[in-house]
Amino acid sequence: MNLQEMSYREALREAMREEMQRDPAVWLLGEDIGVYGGSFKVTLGLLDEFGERRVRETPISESAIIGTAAGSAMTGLRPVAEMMFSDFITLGMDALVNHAAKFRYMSNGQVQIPMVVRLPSGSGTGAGAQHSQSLEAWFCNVPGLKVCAPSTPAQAKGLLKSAIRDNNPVVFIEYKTLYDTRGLVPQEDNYIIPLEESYIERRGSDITVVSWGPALLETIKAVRMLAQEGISCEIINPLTLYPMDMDPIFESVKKTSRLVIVHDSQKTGGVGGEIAARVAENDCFNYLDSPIVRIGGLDTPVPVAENLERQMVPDAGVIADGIYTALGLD
Amino acid sequence: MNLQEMSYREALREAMREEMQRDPAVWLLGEDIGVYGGSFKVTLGLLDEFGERRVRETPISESAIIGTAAGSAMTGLRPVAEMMFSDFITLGMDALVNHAAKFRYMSNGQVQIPMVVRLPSGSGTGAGAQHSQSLEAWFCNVPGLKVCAPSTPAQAKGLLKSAIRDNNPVVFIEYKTLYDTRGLVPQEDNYIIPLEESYIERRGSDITVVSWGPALLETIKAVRMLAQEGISCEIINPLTLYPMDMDPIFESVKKTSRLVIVHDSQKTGGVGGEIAARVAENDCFNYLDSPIVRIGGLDTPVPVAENLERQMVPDAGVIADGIYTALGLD
Amino acid sequence: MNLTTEELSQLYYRMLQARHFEETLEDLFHRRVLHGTTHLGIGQEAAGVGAAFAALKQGDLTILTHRGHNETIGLGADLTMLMGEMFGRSGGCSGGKGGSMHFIDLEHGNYGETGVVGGAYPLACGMAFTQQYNETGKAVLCVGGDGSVNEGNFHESLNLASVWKLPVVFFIENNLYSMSTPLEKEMNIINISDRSQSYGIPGITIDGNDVVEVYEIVRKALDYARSGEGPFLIEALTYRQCGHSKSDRQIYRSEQEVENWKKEDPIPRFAEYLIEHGLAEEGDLYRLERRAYEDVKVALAAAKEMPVPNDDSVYTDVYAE
Amino acid sequence: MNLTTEELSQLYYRMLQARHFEETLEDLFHRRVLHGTTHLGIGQEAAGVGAAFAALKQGDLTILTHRGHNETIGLGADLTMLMGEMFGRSGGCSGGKGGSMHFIDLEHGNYGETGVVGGAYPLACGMAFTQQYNETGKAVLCVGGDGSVNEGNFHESLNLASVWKLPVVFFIENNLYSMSTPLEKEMNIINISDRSQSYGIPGITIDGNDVVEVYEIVRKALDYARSGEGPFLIEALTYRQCGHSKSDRQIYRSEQEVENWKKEDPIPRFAEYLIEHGLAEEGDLYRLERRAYEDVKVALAAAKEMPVPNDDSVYTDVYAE
Ligand SMILES: Cc1ncc(C[n+]2csc(CCOP(=O)(O)OP(=O)(O)O)c2C)c(N)n1
Ligand SMILES: Cc1ncc(C[n+]2csc(CCOP(=O)(O)OP(=O)(O)O)c2C)c(N)n1
Ligand SMILES: [Mg+2]
Ligand SMILES: [Mg+2]
Repeated sequence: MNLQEMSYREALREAMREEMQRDPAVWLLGEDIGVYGGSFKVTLGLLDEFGERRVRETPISESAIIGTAAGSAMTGLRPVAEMMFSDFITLGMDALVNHAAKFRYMSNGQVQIPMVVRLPSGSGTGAGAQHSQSLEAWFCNVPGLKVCAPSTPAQAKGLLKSAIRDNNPVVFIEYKTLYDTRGLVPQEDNYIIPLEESYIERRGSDITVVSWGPALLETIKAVRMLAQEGISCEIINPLTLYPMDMDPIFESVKKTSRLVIVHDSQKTGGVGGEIAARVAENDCFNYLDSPIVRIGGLDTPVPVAENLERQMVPDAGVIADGIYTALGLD
Repeated sequence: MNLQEMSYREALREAMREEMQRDPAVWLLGEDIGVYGGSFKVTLGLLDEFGERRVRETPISESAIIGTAAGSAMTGLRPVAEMMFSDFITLGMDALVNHAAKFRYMSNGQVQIPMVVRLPSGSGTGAGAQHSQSLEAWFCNVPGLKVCAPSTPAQAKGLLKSAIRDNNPVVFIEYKTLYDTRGLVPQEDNYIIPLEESYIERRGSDITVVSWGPALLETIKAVRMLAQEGISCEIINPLTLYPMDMDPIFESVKKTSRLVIVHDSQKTGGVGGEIAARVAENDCFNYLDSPIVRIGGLDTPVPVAENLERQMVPDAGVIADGIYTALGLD
Repeated sequence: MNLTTEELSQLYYRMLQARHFEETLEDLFHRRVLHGTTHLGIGQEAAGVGAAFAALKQGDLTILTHRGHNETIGLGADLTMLMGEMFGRSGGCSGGKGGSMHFIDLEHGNYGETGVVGGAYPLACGMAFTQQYNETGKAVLCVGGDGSVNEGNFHESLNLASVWKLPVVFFIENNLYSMSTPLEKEMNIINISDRSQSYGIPGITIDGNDVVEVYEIVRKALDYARSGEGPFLIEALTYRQCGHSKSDRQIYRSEQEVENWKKEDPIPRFAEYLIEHGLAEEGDLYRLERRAYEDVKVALAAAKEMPVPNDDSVYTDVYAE
Repeated sequence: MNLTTEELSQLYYRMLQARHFEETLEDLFHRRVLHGTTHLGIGQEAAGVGAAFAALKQGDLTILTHRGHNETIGLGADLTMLMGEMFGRSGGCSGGKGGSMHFIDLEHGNYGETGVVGGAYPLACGMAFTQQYNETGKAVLCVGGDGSVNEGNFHESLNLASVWKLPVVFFIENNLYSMSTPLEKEMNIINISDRSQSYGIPGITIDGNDVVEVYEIVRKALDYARSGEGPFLIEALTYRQCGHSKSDRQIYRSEQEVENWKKEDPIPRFAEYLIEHGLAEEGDLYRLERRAYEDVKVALAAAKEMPVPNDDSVYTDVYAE
């Protein structure tokens, strides 16, 4: 396999570039995505490469961005819309939820809405309560939407390419603190990661840990530490948060009998709860040896002060503690 | 106790009337809430009684409605805003989530936002995918908000009065199919139902059933049927969905060892998942004798055709089946 | 005038189809034969049918609001399919899933209604963007009501359409009310078309009860938009003679006001015009009226015979493959 | 003119405080001493300070946007508290939770910033509603940028304020850019103040680099609003001499353009004006500048000494009791 090292940011850009080259129906829209390259520089250079016809800067009008994307998708194009920060999708929820997610169903399948909404998410940048949310749980409660959340550059590329090719509206959660992280990314033309397939990041036998986003990187750290102590953790990354491929999780829990779920977004009402519920209502409940341990972000808005913000999301230490708890080792 | 029979709609109106009489800072805003009385006639007559100063009709501008409510709350008033249908809060999510829910925290407690947003929710009226949602799960993922969901006229009155007196933004879920249901409602001036206290609707010993909204009425039907067969169900209604008072649920599960959760809104990503997760991560997990059974609305948009729409939400039969399953009787 | 005698007859015929269709619906909802709700445009047929007819002629695309029967019929929809949808039947144009507020009829370029006020504006921008992007030479007709122009979506969409020079005509049917709210409580200006100035685009207020005027202006506006000049805002003054939706007792306006507007009913007005200008004879018009009436009767009978959707279809088409 | 010599000095002094405060921030962020981000209004001091000063004089309320230091300082905020907030310290005006984008300073009627573009507009309506409801005789100053006027919130709020005749002045600092986007890509009109016509309210475009003009017009507009006439829209033309936020390399505009605008720098312009009109002497101005400079130095030193917030304070004030 032809691999190249690059950042998560570059991998996303490469996915868009390749899909734009492949399919003339793909176009980009968003605020300052041209010369400026977007607030996080993800689209940098794409205006030069593809021109103003396909890389469209918009006024600050989030509802119009999402609705315009949906209308163009309904008529045959494949828009990729960027919200400058995920928090601003609050301004586009009607277009996304009442229109993009529902037009296919309401029309009995006569239209489809192949579009992607990219959402730079998460805390950790000192940007405060209105620029740091991860709202994925909302979208995982909206039938008609799909939700992706890549954690590595390779996943970012492979999932974004699939999302662009998918014939449904896909909410694509990107993590601001991952943009600079680097990794090897396949260069094959046909490299994609299919949606709705969970991925086993690491095999193990003592306990199942489900995680994604920046929390996954901390989980991996924690699991490496624990490996030194002879604890063997299986890590599953759902990749697509909705609809979620639960089978690998069920199988793993049946094998390990213990489950820890870790994510950065607020714990209460978060996607972790849904996973815990799915396990607790499944027959793999009968295999569980101890309560499920769910670790999430604090149930507070995100503060600016560094020492406060740092507490928002779980780190490797907290995760290791959670794993000990699930193993009955605390 | 002085009780009077009235509808859920009338009970809500009575709550607003009493609080407006009690506190001159309370005012109402929304579309067509005056002469027309709102789409569901909940505010009918209040314009006559309190005049245009306190009952304010707005243009069709949901974001402005929520934001104006928040701004007035920040400066000392107690607005009660109506969304004509819950689905339109999608247009006010920025004002609600990024502003109303966060200004207190961001200001380190220097301002408070005592406001209520009333959301006529749910399917069952043939109004289609864009007028039938129950979006409560979203708000239960937003620290800073509280979420109420009354199921009877007495609850509607008692909770709405508390919500209006509360010093936080409260999302008040009303159910369209409950507006015409009737029940006895206390007439005492000081009658309120405190927020964040779950209520045991019925005592029982064999199984715990958590439910709210129209689903609760179906749950009660199912439980009555099962009582004839000697099955004793304990029914708990959280009343406040966020932050939720879990202790009565934990205690009940420890007693019955079995848990069923029932709600009308979409199952996946719904509030039921959070409850299941809270139980599965609590030490009452160790008391559970069988997998948790979670029953929710279908994971689809709401269709118009009657035979399709009817399937959206669980009825007593489905609920009874779920209870049998949890009891290992299926 | 750009309309042939044949086309004028068509217009008249479709206005009558729309009128009979809606009067039939009104009765069905009144008698609770039908589930759900509906928004009728009785009295607004000149605006709805006239505008739709203009879009249809060049194969343009249309997107509608909650009160979309007139336009849908103006575009030439099959009444049986429409009526089937009202009954929530499998043979309805949305398979029974959409109902009165979510018609769709792609065959006639009709991308359907949205039940969310203002929700169509950004969709229309996107639809128009596709035309521009693919250089199809087509334009988009986006219909809205007077109440919808106070939604943020109106503002964002007209601004975006102007900056991007999108081929879209925003056609506002000003029926003086947003549900129970009279215009002066919705906004502090007289002419909605004046809002075009905020976007640097042309705007015009026209007599929305004059179907020929509506047709002519919408056609010109669509051509303007298609030519690359960008969006156009039209305000058509009209009146809803019926209630807002099935449960409206109309206590917010006087009977006198309604009666006065009935004198401006666009259908007799058009009939008079046709006869006065020697474009039709009374007999012709009578025959068209009978035909329209029959069409609705046939549609109604057919709809009633349609099976309800398969129960399992509740699960289909949530997602595309 | 409505300003005493003493007040003119105050204005000049606060503009300099703002300038030094922001230049200090720019340096701190550059050197990565500070966490998070900031939006500086260097070059926009006449607009921000002038408008705020007008609101302050009558005890009016203010609500701000992400670029809110100038106004906050114009209202007379304590620089130490502000600087503390920039450092995310417990003694900051929001206890370290708000940062540069979420200042608040209730003592001076300053309800703070929102980091969401356009988010302040409906809040301002609500704040103004309270004044109307309680007949306080106060008005609200709501600050926005040129980019924000394309948000749906701008439209809905100005319309609502007009229909309800709310005492609020919408003050738009048009600095010709929305981040990297030049005005002509944001909208297809020249004067933002023309949008007032959509709401039937007065609108005016003024020289936003002339602090006396800003002050005078804002004062009059607030009085107009307070008198019961309803909202007023002001567009103040100005220029952001610095980058949009800490990471902006400003490749979207020419250095020449920036240099040209620096010649319009409102601070030297005001100094010249004061001297020419015999309202101050060079020595006075120099002393004010030194004082402002010292203030910031003192604030910086004090902020650095402040303890970070108690770790547990992350949990407090999510809810009121
Ligand atoms: C976003 C939104 N808010 C409120 C409603 C409820 N509603 C349906 S129609 C209507 C009035 C619309 O008025 P107008 O735009 O003038 O259209 P008309 O009904 O007069 O045709 C309202 C408030 C809605 N469907 N969507
Ligand atoms: C709703 C929303 N969209 C986008 C942003 C990101 N953003 C922050 S400032 C800004 C530009 C604002 O331009 P303008 O209103 O002219 O104010 P200026 O920055 O020039 O002071 C943008 C796009 C935001 N904060 N909020
Ligand atoms: Mg109307
Ligand atoms: Mg600007």
